[in-house]
Amino acid sequence: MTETFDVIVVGAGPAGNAAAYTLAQAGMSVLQIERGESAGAKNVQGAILYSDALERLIPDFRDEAPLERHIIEQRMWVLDDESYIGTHFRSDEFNKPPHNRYTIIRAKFDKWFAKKVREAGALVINETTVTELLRDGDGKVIGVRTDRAGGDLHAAVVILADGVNSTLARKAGFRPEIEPRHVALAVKETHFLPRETIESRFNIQKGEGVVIEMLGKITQGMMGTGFLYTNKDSISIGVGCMLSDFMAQQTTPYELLERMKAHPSIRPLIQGGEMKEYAAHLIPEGGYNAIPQVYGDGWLIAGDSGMFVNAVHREGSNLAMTTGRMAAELVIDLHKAGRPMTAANLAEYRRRLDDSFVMKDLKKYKDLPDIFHANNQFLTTYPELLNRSAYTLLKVDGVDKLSKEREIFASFRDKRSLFGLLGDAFKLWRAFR
Amino acid sequence: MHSVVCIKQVPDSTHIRVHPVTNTIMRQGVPAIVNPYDLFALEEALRLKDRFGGRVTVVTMGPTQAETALRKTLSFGADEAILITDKAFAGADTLATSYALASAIRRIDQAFPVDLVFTGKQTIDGDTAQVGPGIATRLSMQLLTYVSRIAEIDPDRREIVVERRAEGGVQVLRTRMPCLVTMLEDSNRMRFGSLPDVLRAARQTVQVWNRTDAGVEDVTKIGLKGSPTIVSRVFTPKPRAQKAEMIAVEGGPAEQAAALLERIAARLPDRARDAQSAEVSR
Amino acid sequence: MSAVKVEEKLFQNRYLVDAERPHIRIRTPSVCEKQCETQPCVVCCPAACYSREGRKVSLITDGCLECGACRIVCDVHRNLDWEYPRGGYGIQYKFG
Amino acid sequence: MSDDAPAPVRKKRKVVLDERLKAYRGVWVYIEHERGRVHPVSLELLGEGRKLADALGVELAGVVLAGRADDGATQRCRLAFEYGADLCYLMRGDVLADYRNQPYTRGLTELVEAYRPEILLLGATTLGRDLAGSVATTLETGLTADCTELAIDPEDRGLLATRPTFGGSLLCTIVTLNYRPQMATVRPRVMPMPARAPGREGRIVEHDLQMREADVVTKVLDFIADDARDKPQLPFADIIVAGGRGLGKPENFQLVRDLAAVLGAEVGASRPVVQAGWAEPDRQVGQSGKTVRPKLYIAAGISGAIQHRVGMADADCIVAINSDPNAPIFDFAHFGIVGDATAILPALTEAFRARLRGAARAAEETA
Repeated sequence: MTETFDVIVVGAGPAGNAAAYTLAQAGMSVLQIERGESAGAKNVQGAILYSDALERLIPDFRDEAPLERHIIEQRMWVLDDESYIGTHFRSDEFNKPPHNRYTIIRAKFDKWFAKKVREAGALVINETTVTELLRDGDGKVIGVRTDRAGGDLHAAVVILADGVNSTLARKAGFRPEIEPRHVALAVKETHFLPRETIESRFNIQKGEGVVIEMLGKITQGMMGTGFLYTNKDSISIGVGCMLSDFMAQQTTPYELLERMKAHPSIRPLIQGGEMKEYAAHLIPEGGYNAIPQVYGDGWLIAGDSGMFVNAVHREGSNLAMTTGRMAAELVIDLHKAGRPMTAANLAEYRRRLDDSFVMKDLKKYKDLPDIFHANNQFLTTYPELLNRSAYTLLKVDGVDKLSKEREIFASFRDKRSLFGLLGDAFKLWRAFR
Repeated sequence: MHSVVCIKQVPDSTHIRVHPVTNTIMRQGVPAIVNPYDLFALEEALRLKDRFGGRVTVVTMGPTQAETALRKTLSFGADEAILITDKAFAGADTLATSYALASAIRRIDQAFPVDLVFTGKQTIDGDTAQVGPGIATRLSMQLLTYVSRIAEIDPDRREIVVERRAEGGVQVLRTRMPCLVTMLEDSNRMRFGSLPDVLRAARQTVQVWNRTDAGVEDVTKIGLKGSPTIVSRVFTPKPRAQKAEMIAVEGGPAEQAAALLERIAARLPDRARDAQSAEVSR
Repeated sequence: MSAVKVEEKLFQNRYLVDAERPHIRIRTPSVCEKQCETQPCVVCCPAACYSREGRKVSLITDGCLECGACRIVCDVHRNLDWEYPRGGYGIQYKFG
Repeated sequence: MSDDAPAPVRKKRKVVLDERLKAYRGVWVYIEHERGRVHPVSLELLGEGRKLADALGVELAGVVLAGRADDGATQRCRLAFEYGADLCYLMRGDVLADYRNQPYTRGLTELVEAYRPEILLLGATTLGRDLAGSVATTLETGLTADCTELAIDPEDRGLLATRPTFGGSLLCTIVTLNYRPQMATVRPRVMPMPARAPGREGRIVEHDLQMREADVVTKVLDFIADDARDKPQLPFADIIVAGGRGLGKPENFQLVRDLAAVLGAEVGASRPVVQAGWAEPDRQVGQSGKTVRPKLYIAAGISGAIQHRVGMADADCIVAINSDPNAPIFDFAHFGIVGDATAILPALTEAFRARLRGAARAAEETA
């Protein structure tokens, strides 16, 4: 048996769902293939949902999507072993609808999104792993083969939204194996607590949420960050570091998470919670320079599979939705124009991406991953210094403030040369500019 | 060969946890699945279809969400799926459930005569193992519970030979079809459905029957009204907190073994009990 | 190896194990044992699927979280056959 | 779906019985026998039934169904008396020689309709559940399966049947409304074995089942006793000896098999051992293997990781042998030995062998 569709979308994450939804809305015959028991069963994210990308697809998503809490407070913590120093930004502005950011639980959210895709008219099958791309004699992708017996599936174009491991493009030779320095490995736990406990612990009302992003010694010198997000009646807590850094040391990811959870500033926040899931996932953080070929004869890549993640702003799912939508829009345009899905025609995808915020943002921070990589003092020495400084400054011990400032400055200078400090500041400034 | 397989969508009870501190039940994220025991029943029915042709109809009574479970059975290769759902069924115990399912099976039988009705040996949420026997009784079918193997089947003579798990051994039984079989776990392994079946499952409509469609004649026999039993109290068990009694005696392994054996013998005076009941058999 | 019981963490997860069909295999065990000095899979795997006895690396995929880290860190010897599990099997995240 | 409510709990309402149902009196225990041998659960039920009958101030009856040529039937009645029954209903019939659902359902239903007990208890065995489900449906009365606790509500004389649900994570108490008899099946080995009162007497009420073999559709072709099969029957085993990675090497797994052979036990294994090929996959106990509930579970060199624990924690008696004193298995085992399993297993095998030999000799002498 061979069935033919206009488009096959591989994967039911944000990229695949956005693509399949857009295509089905336009009336194209779409088959979406997901390997999990249901959409979301294989997907892991913090997770923060940025409204804009979804809003463009489903303007009234707020009325029905399973959202946990809208975020009213963002904390940035820099931690050493005993303490943290950081900023908290909280504003009632964030309480005014429509809200801009939400915490979500991906298994629930993706299931809802997939339902929307089905309702839009796509044929969605779960529990089916696509094992390879089918290609004709000229190398053009003409469909997919799955792990289920009884036939192949053909389509004019295949959208690969198969996630960070990008298995299909790799196997087809469209891209090389991912480098350890281009992905972060994140582990995460979901801790359940009564809703009221979360709200009193984080000083929030019903529906309001807090996000904590963490840097510093929690990653033990590896380049990475920790996070803690409040959901309705649970807390997501996790830590991620570059895989290349994990390789170069001896701490396992779960030990790292365990130590982070034991930090005196973090432990009280999750105390009494019941851990109900432990997850791990790779995050493509190679940035602009790591983006592979994203189109070819009969195929397009969207989402994590194309390494579309802005690590600096911690944006992934909205880039996934945006690239998924843009891939679909191009396919719709070509289809309407009666033009074939050749590499030459699909090249327009890359051009449109380049003109969009997706590539512009990624390009802006293109050197940042390497800077952090070559300078791990950002993650070890500085956090310690910052915290020490705050401690010195705040401690009431009869030392005058001017002397304290001098002591703080001296300690910075001792740890890294003055020249090094200036250099670091310059590098960071350039990268964020 | 037309088999009807009764299934139930259940919460995956292996993921229900009791909070160690508050001792309350935690149900967040507990997935709804096809009762695992029912899959052995479904696979057996599919095998009969592979051998003799015919069809497999899956039926469940439950809320509208149970459609997911039914769709899954289609992806394994079931031909048709029927969801019996009606507010009037709410609060049903096993007796009322068997009445509703038996009524629906009669309806199914009118369209395509039924040769075999299959159920799992029990569900993992209720664990009662009563609905199967109940359906068989209501349909006046022969009942074959805890079947580990269908040894022979003769569609022409309408006979079936099965191995049935009994206490201390296996009964080999022969009976006439139509009959009701409850399948024992591990009696087979569910297949990996084919691509055409998976595609069909995604497209096919699950039939939804209300109580009239299901042929329920006597509304006093369904739902709460038709249920002789009610749950009067739900509570969590006391967690067992004791640790092992450590056997630490002077000497080597022989002494330790001897001390251990005494403890076991004191705790399990079963030898004596077995001897008593064995005595009767002589 | 560590005080953290990753097994207790994995126990909270939902898996549908495809019995006797591991989706990752070590191609040539002797390469891990004799040629791979760092054996990064043992440290990096977030589910402790890889364990070391002496210099031998053994792999049990039941607890696999399907992240792909092991395949990527095996960048010198490329000694893994890494596939996703069959459809519907493996980790099924309840929250994700 | 995932967040549906737990089983609806209704406020206990007072059960008002019809006049007709008030005539139902007495507690019955079905005396289960398979091939002549009384199942211990029936004796346990007599102990429990006695308490219920005393609380109600009624008689406790045993129910024995037997073939006409079954000489052991009256002996079974006598055993029931010695375990607390005041009387026994002994039903004989041509079609009752072997257990079959149809004639047994007919027989038990007839007895209930003739003598009207208020409570009918059966063991939650494969036979008991098969029979109870059919009888309850025929009588259209309430049946609570798999109970772990029984009591009488002093207010309305109703049976309070408590049973685990959701895989044991919850318990619920179930009552039967305006229906009689109140039926329940009870798990084996949950209730204590009552003391036997040798020579205790009772009366036997004989009853005849008028059913011919030609009326019975299902025929028993054979019975294959478990002893005659070599397939592992872990879920049904009374004793399991299981080995884990702590045994060190595959050859040492033989020590587990040796002890199992002496005890007539099944051999179990932990996941790592099965993965390593020391034991067959169908011997694996735990999350991705079998769930077992034996009387005695001997775990040698098994750390007791949670995956294993969920498969065997319900065993009546768990014995752990492990060299690591901090092994989690000691947290939930009943008896533990810190030591080398490869040394202790052979010693234990020897000790059991000697003891069983002694017991056999003693039995011969009395015979």
